[in-house]
Parts: sequence; C-alpha cells; structure tokens
Amino acid sequence: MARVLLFGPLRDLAGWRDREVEAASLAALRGLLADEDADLGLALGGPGVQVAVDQAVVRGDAALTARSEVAFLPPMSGG
Amino acid sequence: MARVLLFGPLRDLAGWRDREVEAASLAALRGLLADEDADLGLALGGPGVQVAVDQAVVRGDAALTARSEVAFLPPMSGG
Amino acid sequence: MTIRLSETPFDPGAELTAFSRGRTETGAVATFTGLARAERGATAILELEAYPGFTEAQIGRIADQARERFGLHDLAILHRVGKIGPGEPIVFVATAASHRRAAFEACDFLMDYLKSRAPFWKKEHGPDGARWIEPSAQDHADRERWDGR
Amino acid sequence: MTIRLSETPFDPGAELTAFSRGRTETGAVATFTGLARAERGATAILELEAYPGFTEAQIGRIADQARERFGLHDLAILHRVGKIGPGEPIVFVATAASHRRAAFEACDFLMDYLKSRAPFWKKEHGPDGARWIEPSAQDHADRERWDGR
Repeated sequence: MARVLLFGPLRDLAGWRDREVEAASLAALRGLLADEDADLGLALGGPGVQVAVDQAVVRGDAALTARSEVAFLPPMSGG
Repeated sequence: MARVLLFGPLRDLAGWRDREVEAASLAALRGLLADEDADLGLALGGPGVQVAVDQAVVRGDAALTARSEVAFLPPMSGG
Repeated sequence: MTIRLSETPFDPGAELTAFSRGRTETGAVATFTGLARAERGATAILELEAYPGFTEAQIGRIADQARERFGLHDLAILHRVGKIGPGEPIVFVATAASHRRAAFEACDFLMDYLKSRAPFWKKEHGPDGARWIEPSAQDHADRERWDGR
Repeated sequence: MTIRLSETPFDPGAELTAFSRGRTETGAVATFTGLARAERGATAILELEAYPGFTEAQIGRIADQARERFGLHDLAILHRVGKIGPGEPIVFVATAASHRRAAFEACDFLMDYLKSRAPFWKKEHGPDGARWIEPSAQDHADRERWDGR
C-alpha cells in the first residue's frame, strides 16, 4: 500500500489529497489511477509534472514497497 | 562673530571643534585662521576640503554675517 | 543556516534581530521580505502549499550553492504556507557576508530561485474565484540571470 | 521616508518590523544592515562623526533620487554616529517597492552612496592607535556602477 500524494491543481482535479494504493511499481500505480479517473491519469503524465518517490525525484519507472511515498508534483509556482 | 566648525581630521589637526571668529567674508576668515595656525590654514585649502556656509556648500568666497555657520568638511569617509 | 516553513504569520523584524545578533566578523546583512499584495482588492487571500520535508530539502540544495558561490557566513530562509492575507509576509531571506556585494547578490539569487523554482503551489482566491498561478515570465528571466555567470 | 542619525545602538529588526507593517500594496521590502567588524581584534572601536542637519539633508537628496529612479513606495535610512563597538549595527537601509528588483536595486544604490559619499568622517581606534579612514577603491567603484545607467 504505497501512499500517494497530490499537490496543487492535481489535488483539485482528483478531489483527494492523499490515498493508499496497492501497486508494486510506479507504472502500475499510474495504470490503476488512470483506470479509476482518466482525466487524472492524463494530468499525472502531463507536461512538467514530476514524481518523487520517498522525496527523491525519479524519472521513468520505479519499484514501490508497502511503505513508499509517491508524490505527483505539478509545475511549481514558486513562493 | 561667525561660528566655525571643523570636522574629521581637521579637528584633530586644529585641536578644536568649534569657535567664534569675527570675519566679514570666507576669505577673511581663512586668512585669520591661517595667521593663527599655518598648518591649519594649509589644510583648510587642501584637496577635497569643502566649505559649507549655513549648511549649503559654497565655492569661492562668500559674505558672512554675525550668525553665519561656517563648516570645513574634509574628504568624506562614508558611513 | 536555517530553512523553515511556517503555517502562521511571522514578523520579519524578529527574524532579522535574531539573525544579526552577535556577529562580530560579518559586516553585511541583506534581507528581503515578500509581502502579499492586495492588488487593490483583486486578491483577497493567497494560499501556498508545500511538500513538507521535500520543499525544505530542495531549498537547502540551492542554499548550499549560494553559500559556496557568494562565500556567505550564514543565511536564513523562512517561508509561509497556508492562507495568507494582504500585507502579510510570505517569504523572508537573510544573508550574512563580510562585504555588502556578496550579501546583496546572494539574497537576490535566493529570491530568484524561490520565486521561480522552489516547490510551492500557489492559489489566488479573489472576487472571481480561485486560480492556481505559475511563475511569471519576469520570474523566469530573473532566475536565468544567474545561469553561466 | 525617514532619515535618522542615532547616537546610541539600535536594533535593525525593530526598524524592519516598523517599516514593513501595514503595507498592503508594497510586495517587496529589501534591507541592508552594516555591522562593525572586529577584524579579529584589529579594530576595537569605530568612531563616526556627522554634521547634524547637513548630513541628513545630503542623504535626503540621494534618497529623493532613489525614490524617483526606482519608483519606491518608501524608504528608511538609519545611521549610527559616535563610538561603535564590534558587532554593532552602523547603518540600516530599507526600501519598499511593488516588485523585488526595484527594492533590491534601490537598497544597493543607497548603500553605495552612503559608503562612498555621504558626509561622515570615520576613525578607527585599534591596538596601534587611531586613524581616519577614507572610502576604499572598491567603494568608489561600487558607486560608479550607477553613473550613466
């Protein structure tokens, strides 16, 4: 059960901020979220959206464990 | 009796900070001070020394009244 | 070096007092405070979201760069998150160096980074509803001044 | 706009608190605080002399230039005079503008003026006696950056 966090406009689009999702990889997680909510699935792969696993930005796929924290970070606004 | 003020190194050189001097013009005042203390007289005409009469910088000669305040301003240090 | 997020309003003056105290070799302290503008009523409330832990760590990487690049003695960054009313401080940056040029440039550099690339998401709640905002073209141009210098 | 000389130590943080309070349209406040360096014991005491009235008026003329040139909303300059110990603030400059670039540049401009041309006379009292000091070549070069820009 990885913990999934959404930030900024992604949170408004999805209607939730954090959830537990059972997935063994980032690719599998993306697939599960897209099956549930096609708009969200598209947005998570949209331009400038970064993904952090356990607070480290990752590119491409990554293995997830039961304690992984996966954050989807839309383009940053700055402070 | 114009009031004469010395600043910075001029004060250390002269050994005084302010004095009353009877002089009808800046030129006359310079002459009087130089007669008393030749080193000070030279220093008052030294490079970068400005003169303010009643807090306004003047170049050349200026008439003085009994209530004039004459300040000799050596090169400024900045803050 | 301190990097902090704050959920509640802060006083930039209190930060400067603490930052500048007891520095006998520093010479120069520059600060910047960003305040929420009311935009004559167009923005009622600004809402800033961070990713706690991640946001501080990302800022910390740039802070380390600034310390090295400008030879800073110290720096402090304090950033509001949550809902911010007009006139409230959003961000405070302080830099300490031997001389003023380094202190000014480092403060400027850090602000350019914070305004364009730091992990914050910003929403404006105005009379016509809420909208998410992105850095301005000026913000990006300001940051790019430092590239390759 | 305030321009003040102070015979006694001041807290730059208290100045910033007062300066930044209640600004709903300002957006950006930059400050600079110059602190007396101990120079590892070489300078025990710094002594600064001003010409009261004249000094504030001369600074005021440059402050007016800065307000116009950078579109400032406000500024404050506080300068110590008299004997200043290591670590004590010598000068505090604060600038308020809509955007950070103007606030930073105006603060930088004012400091370059104050360090090179403001009517102060400065004496360092060190272990080898006292000496009057003049602006450094760097101070003059810093100020000249603004000429003709």
